[in-house]
Amino acid sequence: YAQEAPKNLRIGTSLTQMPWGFFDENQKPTGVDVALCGAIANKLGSTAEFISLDFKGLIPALQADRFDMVCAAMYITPEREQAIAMVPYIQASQTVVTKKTADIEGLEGLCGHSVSVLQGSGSLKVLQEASGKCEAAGKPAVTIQAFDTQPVAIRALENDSVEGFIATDSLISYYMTKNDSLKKVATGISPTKLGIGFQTSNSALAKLVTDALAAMKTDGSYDAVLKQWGIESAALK
Amino acid sequence: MNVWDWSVFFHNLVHPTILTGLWTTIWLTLLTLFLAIVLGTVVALIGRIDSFLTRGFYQGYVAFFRATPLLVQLVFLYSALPQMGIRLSVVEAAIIGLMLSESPYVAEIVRSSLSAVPTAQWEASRAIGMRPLTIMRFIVFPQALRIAVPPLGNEFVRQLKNTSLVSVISMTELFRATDNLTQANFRVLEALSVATLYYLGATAIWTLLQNAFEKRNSRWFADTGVQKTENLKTTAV
Amino acid sequence: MNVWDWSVFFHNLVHPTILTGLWTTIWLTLLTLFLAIVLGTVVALIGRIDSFLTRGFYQGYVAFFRATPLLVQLVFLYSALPQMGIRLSVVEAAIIGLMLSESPYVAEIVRSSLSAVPTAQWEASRAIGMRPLTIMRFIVFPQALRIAVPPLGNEFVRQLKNTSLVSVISMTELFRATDNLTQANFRVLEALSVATLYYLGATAIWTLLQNAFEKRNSRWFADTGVQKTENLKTTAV
Amino acid sequence: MTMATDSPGAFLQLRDVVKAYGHYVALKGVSVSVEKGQAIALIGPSGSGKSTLLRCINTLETISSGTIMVGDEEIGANTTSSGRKKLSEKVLARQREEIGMVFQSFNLFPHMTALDNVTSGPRLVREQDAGKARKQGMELLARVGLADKAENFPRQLSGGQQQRVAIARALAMQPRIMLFDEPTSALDPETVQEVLNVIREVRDSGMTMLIATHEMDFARHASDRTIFMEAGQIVEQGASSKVLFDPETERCRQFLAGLTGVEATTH
Amino acid sequence: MTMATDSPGAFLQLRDVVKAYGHYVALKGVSVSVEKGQAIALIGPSGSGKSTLLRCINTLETISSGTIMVGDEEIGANTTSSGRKKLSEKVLARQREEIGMVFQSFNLFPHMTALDNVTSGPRLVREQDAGKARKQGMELLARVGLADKAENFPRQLSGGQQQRVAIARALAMQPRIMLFDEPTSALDPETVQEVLNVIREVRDSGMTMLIATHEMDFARHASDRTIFMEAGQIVEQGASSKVLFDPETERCRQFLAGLTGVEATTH
Ligand SMILES: Nc1ncnc2c1ncn2[C@@H]1O[C@H](COP(=O)(O)OP(=O)(O)OP(=O)(O)O)[C@@H](O)[C@H]1O
Ligand SMILES: Nc1ncnc2c1ncn2[C@@H]1O[C@H](COP(=O)(O)OP(=O)(O)OP(=O)(O)O)[C@@H](O)[C@H]1O
Ligand SMILES: [Mg+2]
Ligand SMILES: [Mg+2]
Repeated sequence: YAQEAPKNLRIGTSLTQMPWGFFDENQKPTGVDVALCGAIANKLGSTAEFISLDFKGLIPALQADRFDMVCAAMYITPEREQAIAMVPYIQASQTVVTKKTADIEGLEGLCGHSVSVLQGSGSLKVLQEASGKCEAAGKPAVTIQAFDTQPVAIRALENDSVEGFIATDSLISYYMTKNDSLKKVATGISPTKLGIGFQTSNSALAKLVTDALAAMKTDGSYDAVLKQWGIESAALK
Repeated sequence: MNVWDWSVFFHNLVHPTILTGLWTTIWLTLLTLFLAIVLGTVVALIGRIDSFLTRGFYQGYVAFFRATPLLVQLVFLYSALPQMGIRLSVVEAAIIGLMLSESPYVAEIVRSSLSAVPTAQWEASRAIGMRPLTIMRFIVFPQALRIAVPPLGNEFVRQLKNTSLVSVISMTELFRATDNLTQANFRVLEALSVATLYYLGATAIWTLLQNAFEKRNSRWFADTGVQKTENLKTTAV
Repeated sequence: MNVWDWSVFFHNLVHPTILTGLWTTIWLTLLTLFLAIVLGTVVALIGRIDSFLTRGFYQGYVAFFRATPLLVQLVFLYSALPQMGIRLSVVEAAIIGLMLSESPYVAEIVRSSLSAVPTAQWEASRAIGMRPLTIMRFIVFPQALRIAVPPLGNEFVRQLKNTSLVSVISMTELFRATDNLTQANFRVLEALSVATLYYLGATAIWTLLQNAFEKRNSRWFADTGVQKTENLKTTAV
Repeated sequence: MTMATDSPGAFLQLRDVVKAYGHYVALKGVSVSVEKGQAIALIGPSGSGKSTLLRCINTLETISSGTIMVGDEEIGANTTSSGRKKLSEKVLARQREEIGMVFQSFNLFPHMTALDNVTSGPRLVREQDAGKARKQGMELLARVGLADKAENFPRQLSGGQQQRVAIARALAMQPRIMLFDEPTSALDPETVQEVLNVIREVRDSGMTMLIATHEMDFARHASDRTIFMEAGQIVEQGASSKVLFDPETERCRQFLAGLTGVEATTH
Repeated sequence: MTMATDSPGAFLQLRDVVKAYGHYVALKGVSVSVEKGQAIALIGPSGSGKSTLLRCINTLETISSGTIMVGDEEIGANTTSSGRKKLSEKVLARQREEIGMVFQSFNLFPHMTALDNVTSGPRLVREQDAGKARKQGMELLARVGLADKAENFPRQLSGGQQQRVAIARALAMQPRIMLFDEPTSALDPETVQEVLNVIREVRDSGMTMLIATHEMDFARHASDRTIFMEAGQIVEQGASSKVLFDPETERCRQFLAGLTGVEATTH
């Protein structure tokens, strides 16, 4: 009956986003989503089956019942909540980095400068708002360059094709462990909830996952996963 | 959520972002296809010269630029060249990349259609004393064009869609514009159908031009297939 | 971070994920190109029948399937069809999508190369009493093939690369496999160069086959260009 | 003048055949009847419609009105009280098998050797086995003097050689009627004679033939009847000896004068 | 037998011209010399190399050895003490302008009307202005009897009409030498005469001409000298009256017998 999770829990994700979900050096699916949603599946007594596809294909495929839930660092937005049911499981905020040599400070400091960002991301919205504020204050707008993939966007900063780069905290933390020419100039910007998505008709599973998350928070396994990825700040209280 | 939502569709259809993207797609396609046709034709002509060197150049050129994904060419032009001291703007990189990546396809089409013109036409022209370039321009090209236009129509449609890849270097055109809209509401099919509709419009215009061209040619060329063309209009008395 | 790192390149070159992706790319390309050639040829033959209906069908078919982006066709087959009760497997959806989206391009190439065969060949064959299908198969096709092969080579390379889009419905092939590698190490150029190298290998093999085919044809067809072909081998006494 | 010679025993019979290209009428109501085994020469100035007439008989052109009968069978269309209906390509193909045609411009298949050209009919239409077709093809090539060019492709043959292959190709189908559109126009006199000998042999075996020709010698000696056409109409027809030596019409006399005129007007 | 007639005043002079296609030698050392204003008939069986010879003179084929001179200029190549060097396409084109050629198979430009075909040389090579080229083109079309077909495309013309357009096209360049490869083989006798009259006019204006032909009448009456070829070699040459009526070689006699043989061997 409906109160039980499926034996084989099909989880849709997009393994193209550091550090949420990606293939590690050994080409094993890994990342925060894989760890966290894998743990949830365990809690529900199911085996997790991750199905990776391009981000834009996720919601249509969920609606077509190609999987039971979507776990792909997806922002909770009113538009999405109309299409699918979402259960918040983590929160993300944005960080801006520049070259160490640059003298930009804070989000307001970006006015009149060029910044690269991932196309269609939450960071892009933040940047667009910041640019709007610049203009409202009579300052020059931010020159936004939105790229298809994070590596190219970062490369633009390294090449000095742009002066700044904005992405989620977690990505930047991960990247800065590999590269020391950058510095953070603004952090904790615009914290937003990320949610696990379900088919609107499948509120039973949504309920089960909500309960499982609550249980994991109390028994400490939730924090353990975040700690493992160095993003304790992303914990959702 | 339904399979299809008309209001979303119409909302997207006239969205300013989409119209701006459409305009970018159109001028970028026409400009780069034109450049690719010029470049591809020159390459094809070089390939026809009967020498080891020119044939080697031709085959190398075609193999290399066909095999290299446009994405790679764009990333190279935009992200790798600056490290070698050549800094192209986004638009420059997009135009050069789209032109280069399309040129080998055009070259193969031109080569094939030139070889469809009978040898006897060359001989008759030479016998009159025409120089090779005159023969090409007035005798061989007009006859080859009849064969080349349908596959060039393929290339037009391809180029129309290929422009979408320039988003990897932060240019926004029709496809990316519609894609951005899907990020907000995840109506993939509706949004992309809008792009499809505009593509359809552009190809329809091309088809009309092509039909007019073929009609003109039918004055001098009767293509007899399974059915015969009857009642040909003639200027005979 | 350097422009280029050879060790990353070689590491990727023989990575098992890449080799598996390569294999997927190859069989998917060959199978779907073959199917598209069959389907496209049938469509082209229908288009040659001299009737309002068949010509309308042809033009509609070509316009529609050329204009619809492969991405849309794939999402439709994978995610919209189930909501209408038709559930295709991922591989089925990929094969059908790649076949359908390629077929109109093949149709245009076939149509154009058939029209390159002189009308007199039809008449001579008919005068002997050959039926239309016999004429097509033994007289017209062999002559048209000479014209069609170079643009079909274009399609082969295209299809090789187009398979990368199946990642939107969760299939992993060569290009997606290389892209996955970039997530962990941000090395876009190295990873994509590996894909390019394999594409180059595949197109080189095609080119060799094509050259052999053209050499065979040169027995009966001399393409006189700017330079004359001298010292033709003959079987004359 | 022209008369609709509607003989009931005719093997090939054309009645009021009209062929229009758009506004241009190339055949303006032609009636011909040919008996089995007869050889007919078609003569007339350039553009008079000789080729068009032959193409209509072979149903390569759909006629605008009139009927064409071979034996008891209507060719190209089915005329009933309710009107004319074009036949299907399949039926047309069967009808054409019986009617051989040799073109003014050869029209060999460029991608096949001379031998493959000759055997293409037996192999691809009659589905004869390869060995037999080959043997018969070699015989035919020998008959037209080209046994040593069997493996040459058309582009490696001279014009005259190509035309001889084309004749062999038509003969290979052993048709009931042969149509020749200036079969010897590209041949040298010596070869003309070889080919004419072949054509005569074929005729002696009972073949019915129509030959558009500019070779008056040939018309004179190898045809039973001659038809003189002009501007899409038959101006005069009758026994070759009569039409060629003692034509009734002034126009035909004038045309024939042109032939000997080459000699007459020179120094 | 063949003799290298190396007259110093010759306008067109071939010395030991050899042309091989791979292993097949189509011309085996041909020497010919033609004086200004002379008309030469080339006769010989099919495959004897007549077309090949004309194509070599027009540099459509690169000869394997030997030299071809027009006036003082070597054609096709530059022979010095250090060897033969092929000329550039640009120089060849200029040389070809002076040498008109009419092909056995017409080779009209299919995408141009009859008039555009005729004016293509003056317009595209001589860069004559359109109006003048058009006027001259119409005159030439009228001369070959096709003024009313000026706007027809080649596919709308009969074989004979196409060949006449091809002749007009070659004449439009006002060349110094005209090469005809069986110019009348596809024409009816009446038109043949018209065309022959045109060719004679041209000749009377001092044109040097070589004509490969199967029309013995024409060879007899329109040429000064006749060359009889066989298997890539000149077997006999001399005044047309001599070669055609009283040949020295047995082979030529035999060939010519074939011509009248059509009449001789028939019932
Ligand atoms: N497809 C066509 N469209 C228009 N007119 C045509 C077409 N085919 C032939 N004609 C015209 O029909 C007339 C008869 O042509 P046909 O080829 O039958 O002449 P012919 O007697 O064979 O001449 P020739 O001796 O020169 O071969 C010509 O005036 C020609 O221009
Ligand atoms: N491209 C080629 N390759 C091989 N052999 C060739 C080629 N062109 C011509 N030949 C051969 O050269 C010989 C001479 O041919 P050519 O066309 O000059 O003969 P011709 O005297 O003009 O004959 P015809 O009277 O039939 O036109 C023929 O045997 C022909 O087969
Ligand atoms: Mg004719
Ligand atoms: Mg010849």
